[in-house]
Amino acid sequence: MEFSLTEEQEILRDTANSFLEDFSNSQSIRKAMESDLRFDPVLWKRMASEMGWTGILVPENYGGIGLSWVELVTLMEQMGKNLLCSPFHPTVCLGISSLLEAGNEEQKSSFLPLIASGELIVTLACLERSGSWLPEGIETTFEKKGSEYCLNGIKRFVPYGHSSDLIIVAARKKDNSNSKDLSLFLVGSDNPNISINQLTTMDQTRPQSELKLSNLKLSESKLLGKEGDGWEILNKVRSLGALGIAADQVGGAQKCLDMTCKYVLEREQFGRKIGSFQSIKHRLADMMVLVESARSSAYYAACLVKEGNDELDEAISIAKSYCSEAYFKCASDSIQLHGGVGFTWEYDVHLYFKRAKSSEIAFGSPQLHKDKIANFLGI
Amino acid sequence: MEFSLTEEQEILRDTANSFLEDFSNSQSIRKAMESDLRFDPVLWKRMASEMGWTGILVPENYGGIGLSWVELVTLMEQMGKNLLCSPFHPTVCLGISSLLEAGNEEQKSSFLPLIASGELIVTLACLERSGSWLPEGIETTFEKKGSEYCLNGIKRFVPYGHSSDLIIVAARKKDNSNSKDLSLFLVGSDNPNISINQLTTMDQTRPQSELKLSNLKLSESKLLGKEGDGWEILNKVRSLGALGIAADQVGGAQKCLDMTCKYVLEREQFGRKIGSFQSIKHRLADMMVLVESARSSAYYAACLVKEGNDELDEAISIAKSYCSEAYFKCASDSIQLHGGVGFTWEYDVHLYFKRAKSSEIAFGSPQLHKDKIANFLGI
Amino acid sequence: MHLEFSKKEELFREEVSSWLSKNLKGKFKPVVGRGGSGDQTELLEERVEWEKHMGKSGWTCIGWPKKFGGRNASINEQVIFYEEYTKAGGPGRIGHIGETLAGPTIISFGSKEQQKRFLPKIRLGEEYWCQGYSEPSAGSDLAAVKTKAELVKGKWKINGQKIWTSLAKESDWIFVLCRTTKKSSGREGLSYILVPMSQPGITIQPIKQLTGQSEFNEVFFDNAETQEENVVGEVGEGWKVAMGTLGFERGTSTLGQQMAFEQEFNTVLKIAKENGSSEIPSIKNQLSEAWIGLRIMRFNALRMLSNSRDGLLSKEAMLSKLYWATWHRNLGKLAMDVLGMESEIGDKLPYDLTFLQKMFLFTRSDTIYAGTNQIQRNIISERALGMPKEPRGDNKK
Amino acid sequence: MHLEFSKKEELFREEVSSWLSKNLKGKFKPVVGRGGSGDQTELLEERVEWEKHMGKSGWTCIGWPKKFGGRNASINEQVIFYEEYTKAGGPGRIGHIGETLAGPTIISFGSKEQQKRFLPKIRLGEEYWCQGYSEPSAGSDLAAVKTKAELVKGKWKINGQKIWTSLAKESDWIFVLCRTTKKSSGREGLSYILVPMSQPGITIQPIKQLTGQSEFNEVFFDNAETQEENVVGEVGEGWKVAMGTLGFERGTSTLGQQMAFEQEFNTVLKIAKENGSSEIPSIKNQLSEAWIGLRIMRFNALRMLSNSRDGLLSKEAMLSKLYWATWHRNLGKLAMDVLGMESEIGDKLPYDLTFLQKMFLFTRSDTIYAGTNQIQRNIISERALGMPKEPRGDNKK
Repeated sequence: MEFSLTEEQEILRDTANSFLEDFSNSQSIRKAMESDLRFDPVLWKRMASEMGWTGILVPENYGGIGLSWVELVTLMEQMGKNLLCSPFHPTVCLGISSLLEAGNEEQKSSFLPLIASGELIVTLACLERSGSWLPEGIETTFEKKGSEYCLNGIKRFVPYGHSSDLIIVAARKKDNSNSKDLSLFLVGSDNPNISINQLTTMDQTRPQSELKLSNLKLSESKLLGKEGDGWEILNKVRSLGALGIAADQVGGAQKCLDMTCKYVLEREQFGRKIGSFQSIKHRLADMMVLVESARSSAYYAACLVKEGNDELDEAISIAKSYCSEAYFKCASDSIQLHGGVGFTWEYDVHLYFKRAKSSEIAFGSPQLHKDKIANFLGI
Repeated sequence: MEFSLTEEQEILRDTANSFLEDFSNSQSIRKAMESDLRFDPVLWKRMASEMGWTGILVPENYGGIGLSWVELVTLMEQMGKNLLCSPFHPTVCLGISSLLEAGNEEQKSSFLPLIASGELIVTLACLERSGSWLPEGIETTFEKKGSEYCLNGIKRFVPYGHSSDLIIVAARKKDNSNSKDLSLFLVGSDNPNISINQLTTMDQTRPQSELKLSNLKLSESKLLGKEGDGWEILNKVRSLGALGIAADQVGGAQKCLDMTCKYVLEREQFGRKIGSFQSIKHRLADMMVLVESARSSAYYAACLVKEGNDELDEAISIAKSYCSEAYFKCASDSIQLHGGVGFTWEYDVHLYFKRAKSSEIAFGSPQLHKDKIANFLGI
Repeated sequence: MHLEFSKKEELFREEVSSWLSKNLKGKFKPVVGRGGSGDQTELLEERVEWEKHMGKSGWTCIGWPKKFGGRNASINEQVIFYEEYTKAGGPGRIGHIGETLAGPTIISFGSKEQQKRFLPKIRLGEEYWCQGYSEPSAGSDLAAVKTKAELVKGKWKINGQKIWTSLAKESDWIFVLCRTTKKSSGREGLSYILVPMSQPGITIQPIKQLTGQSEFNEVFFDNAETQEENVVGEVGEGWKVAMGTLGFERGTSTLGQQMAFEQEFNTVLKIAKENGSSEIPSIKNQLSEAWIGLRIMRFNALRMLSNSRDGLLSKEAMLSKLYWATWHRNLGKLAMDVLGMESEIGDKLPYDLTFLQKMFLFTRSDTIYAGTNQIQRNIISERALGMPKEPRGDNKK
Repeated sequence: MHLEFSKKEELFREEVSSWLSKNLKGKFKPVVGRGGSGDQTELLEERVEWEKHMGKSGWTCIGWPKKFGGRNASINEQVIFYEEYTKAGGPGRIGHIGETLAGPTIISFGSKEQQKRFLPKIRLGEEYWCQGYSEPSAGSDLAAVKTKAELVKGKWKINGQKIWTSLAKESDWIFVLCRTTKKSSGREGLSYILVPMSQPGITIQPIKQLTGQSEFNEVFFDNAETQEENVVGEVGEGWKVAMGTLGFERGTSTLGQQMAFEQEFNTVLKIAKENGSSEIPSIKNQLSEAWIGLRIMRFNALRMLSNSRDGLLSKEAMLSKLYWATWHRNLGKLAMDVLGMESEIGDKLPYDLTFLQKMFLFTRSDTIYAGTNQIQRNIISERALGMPKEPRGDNKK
């Protein structure tokens, strides 16, 4: 038992942080989030080729560096801290995880190397108009006609849908009453029967799209996993997706604490640094409790992924619910303690606040995860 | 619209407070709560005859002073503030209200004057082993045999059951499947077929008993209201009971704030009065918000009783849920801000804390009342 | 203690509501329900017309004494007016700073000449006002203002910067708290000066907020001028005058604000019923708590108004800002929770947000402007509960 | 970073658990699960026997260096030991103040003679210790202690009063922080002195708590005596020694404490399932949150222990007291909510409360003793986050 970063992991963390401090600073974040793609493709290439980040989970034989979720969490914490705008989460946490979980050899060898090298951006299209994370939420259908699948439906809330190359689409067998009888498909975004409509999101650092699939035809080779296994695969992948968000939340919450500490040590009112006022000090102390606890929960779950432990689902629900609330609270408090400038566009605090909000509901709200925990407790 | 006390009401309040400061001080509270009766019968007589309090709601033609719930709330606030140990709430809020609501002329004229003069202590026995406030919670049965009723069952959580003269008992018709088919009976505590067992209560200022009724026989004249009307009457009476508790809670919460203000202006640490520390000041400010809001809610509901307004049930649920949480929070904070002495037996803070806890669940927990509000909102 | 309004008051209610229903239509239809929080700078021309129409009809400044053109309306009547105004969807008042701050200040502290010069134009909707208090380094600590005014040949020359000024572009006048005694500090040496906005010495810079909109401004004074006589109260007594103004700020309009909150609450409740989220126990409970909180806000306001004597606000009034700001912020969060995944999705690209999103974001400033929650708690604990003041630091700048 | 224990550690776990299961039976059966919070002063004789038995078998003080009779157990081994001890229902340790506070202090700061005199008796369960820090006017502000010690003919004469001392009656020795330099104040002029409890100069007065029980005491010193050599560290350096002791207080035993919390949580959960309250959404949610909180308490502790180097605790360790005290207090409230109306009903008259009622009440002191939540937040913000210290007042007494 050694629940602290190894030296190599510390180096990974520090390297990531200093890279991101340079290339994901306030100015570049704002430029990226207002651009059409919503991320900087040049930076993306550097993250892939120089840093090897897109291949972090990809086994070496597929061109990656084959590290574990512990390293990934360490890295994503820094991305959250520096508010990186990029399709890293959908591509790595969702895309790679899906392929590793359910892809056949042909799929893995054709996609994983491209992802690792930064040439392929992937996303997952599971939610629809109800916004529900339950199987009933998926109304998109597929039908097998000869050796082809034909998909119809509307996907919503698809992260980076408008800038992805490959989209993993969940659909249910047409006219099948079993709500969990779902299957996953690999869909190229260049397919003429898919139309992608970028939505306005309150958090500009996490764009979302709506996708319309109209008689979209796919060959059998585009089925991911077995027919009917879709819900099981989705469950695993979305659970990992939640952990990825949790790591981002830890970093974001930490940065809110850091920014606030810095501000209250500079700002003076009543002839004193406002950081000397107890109401502010105590709130910072509470923030630190939240941040450190959030970090413990995310790291713990990451260790369990690595160790293949049964407790994993529970640990991820703990992490996602706790980190969500911790980030939201820290970001809220950060606005409050920044006073007037805290709600201006110019300061970055609101960007963190909005990311805290969008992260909170991504991959299950705190309430949904608490309900899962209650379920684990047999209540 | 004049939502503030009249001069007469202010006099009532101030007189009550100074009377109670003299006769319900720390020493007399402790003496009363550890005595067999759990209240001071001499003080009770004085409250009745000198102050006229037991007759506050009783119309003048039955020997009372016929004031309204506004005056009663004003008075009970002072009782809560001074932690009065007495069967005032069961006798006045429950007993008198039941008689006024459902008593026939004979019942009113035989009991109300005795209550007003302090000679009769009344209580209400509705809860049973499940502790549920729903009609299903009542398992005690009655059966009509000739001109007599025969009651069987076990009542629990009966306030001041062991020291009451007259007990209003709720029972359901034997073998009747309609869960709301309840009736109320007036039972003398000297009936040989009732056995009363005083329970240990965490809050010693609010004693409770368990009552066993074994083939207890009553003449028809002991039926209160019509047969089958019990649930409706109970609902009204318990709603008023909740308002009485809310008034007590306002006073208790106010006293917690007062005691704490006093203490933090005396206690010094780090060379300063601890009341000069912002973490303490801000918590006191939050307490004051709670106390004043609680007071507004209780007074508002009291006005509606007087004015016979439709909104009454909603207003009482608002008051009871808010006052419960306000008192508990203020009492908790009072312990915390008193530091070490706050959890000693010697200081009175724990007595308020325990009363806050027992009041919180009496006549519906905050959750129960919030559920009622949700119901009013149509959700 | 009674909650019922008197017959006379009920008649007044009918008069207000009937006037509003007869007048808020036709050419004024477009302004109904507009100009609230997050919509403050929209339909300005039409709303100015409405202000003038109200003024002409005697429905502005109803609480002012009759001799200044008001109706000397009682507190209850003012309550009734604001309630009916909100119920009828009366548009956000551009004139409210003049009516509730500048006007009452001039009535209490101004000279007869000032009263004659300024009050009628406020009342008739002919001149609009904004507030010049906060500065970048004088936010919570208002006594730290640095903006200077110097008397040169019968005119005040003003230099400095104010911040968080609402409706600056739309206003004709600004009242400025500034330092008229050189080398003075703290509450000494300040004066309360009225300055015309339309002049080369004044520059307005909107502040973009987290919603993407600009409801506040920075106002820069670079040798801005005003006549010597435009100081309210004695020179050097500005702190006293300004504190008087702060007192006026939390008065009877609070009940109108609460009705606006109720409309917001009803919108959230309606969505929760429609999208089924009201069946999620935690949402159901929060809706219930929000409603309880809103009702109690009303009860508090009624009690506070009944307890206020001679225009002085009661102790309870100090609680009002902390209470409503916190409640409103929670409603913003609840609105998002009710919307679930849809809470992220705005109206249109690049960054047009929905009404509820703007509310969610804007309510984050509710607990900051006009005295942060922290400052409110200081005020309550010191003034209402008698706790010692926090020691000032000595990092003099 | 990995969570699995090594083979060697797993073997150690087996050794501990097998020893406990073989020994916590027969004559020791009555002490199983006893002596916890709210039960601290029960079955003393039997628990002393158990302490001695553990000591003889080498299972006390396992973290101490081998040369002082310990096992030099690694942090992981200590974690394992405390977990297994709690799992097996090992009784509340009467010797814990000696083992975790007095002993380590004497090891770090004591003389060779003191180490020889005191450590073996602690280890073997032959002498028990209590703590003499707080005073009536030195609670949060420990540097305000007034108890005086004066050297008279080779003996310290001690006068003053200590408060909130646990297990005072059961202890043979007390370590006392007292003022040895006349007219000194604050952290200067204090010494850390070991004083035998059994002497006429010492009077113990139990403090009755809100539970009706007495787990804390006042200890009065009226010319109490101890030998000159019983000062630990230099005379006048008591503050440094005492602060060292506070550091030891939050160490590896935290995981054992957490397992005890888990047992309490399980009790509450079981009742909630039995009485159906777990189906009430708000209770269900609170149970879920309590479990999340408990698991994270464990994750934090594991991380804190892994990050602590050379016996120095990491920054995260400062959070532990605030976290667990708050969690435990919430559990107490939740237990009452789960019980509903039954939460008021105790065991028997006149005032015997149930285990859960005592927990509910006692947890109110968790956030107060050993540094209130307020003091913890000061410490965190100042030491871990670098915020300025609160200015001291000058109300010198």
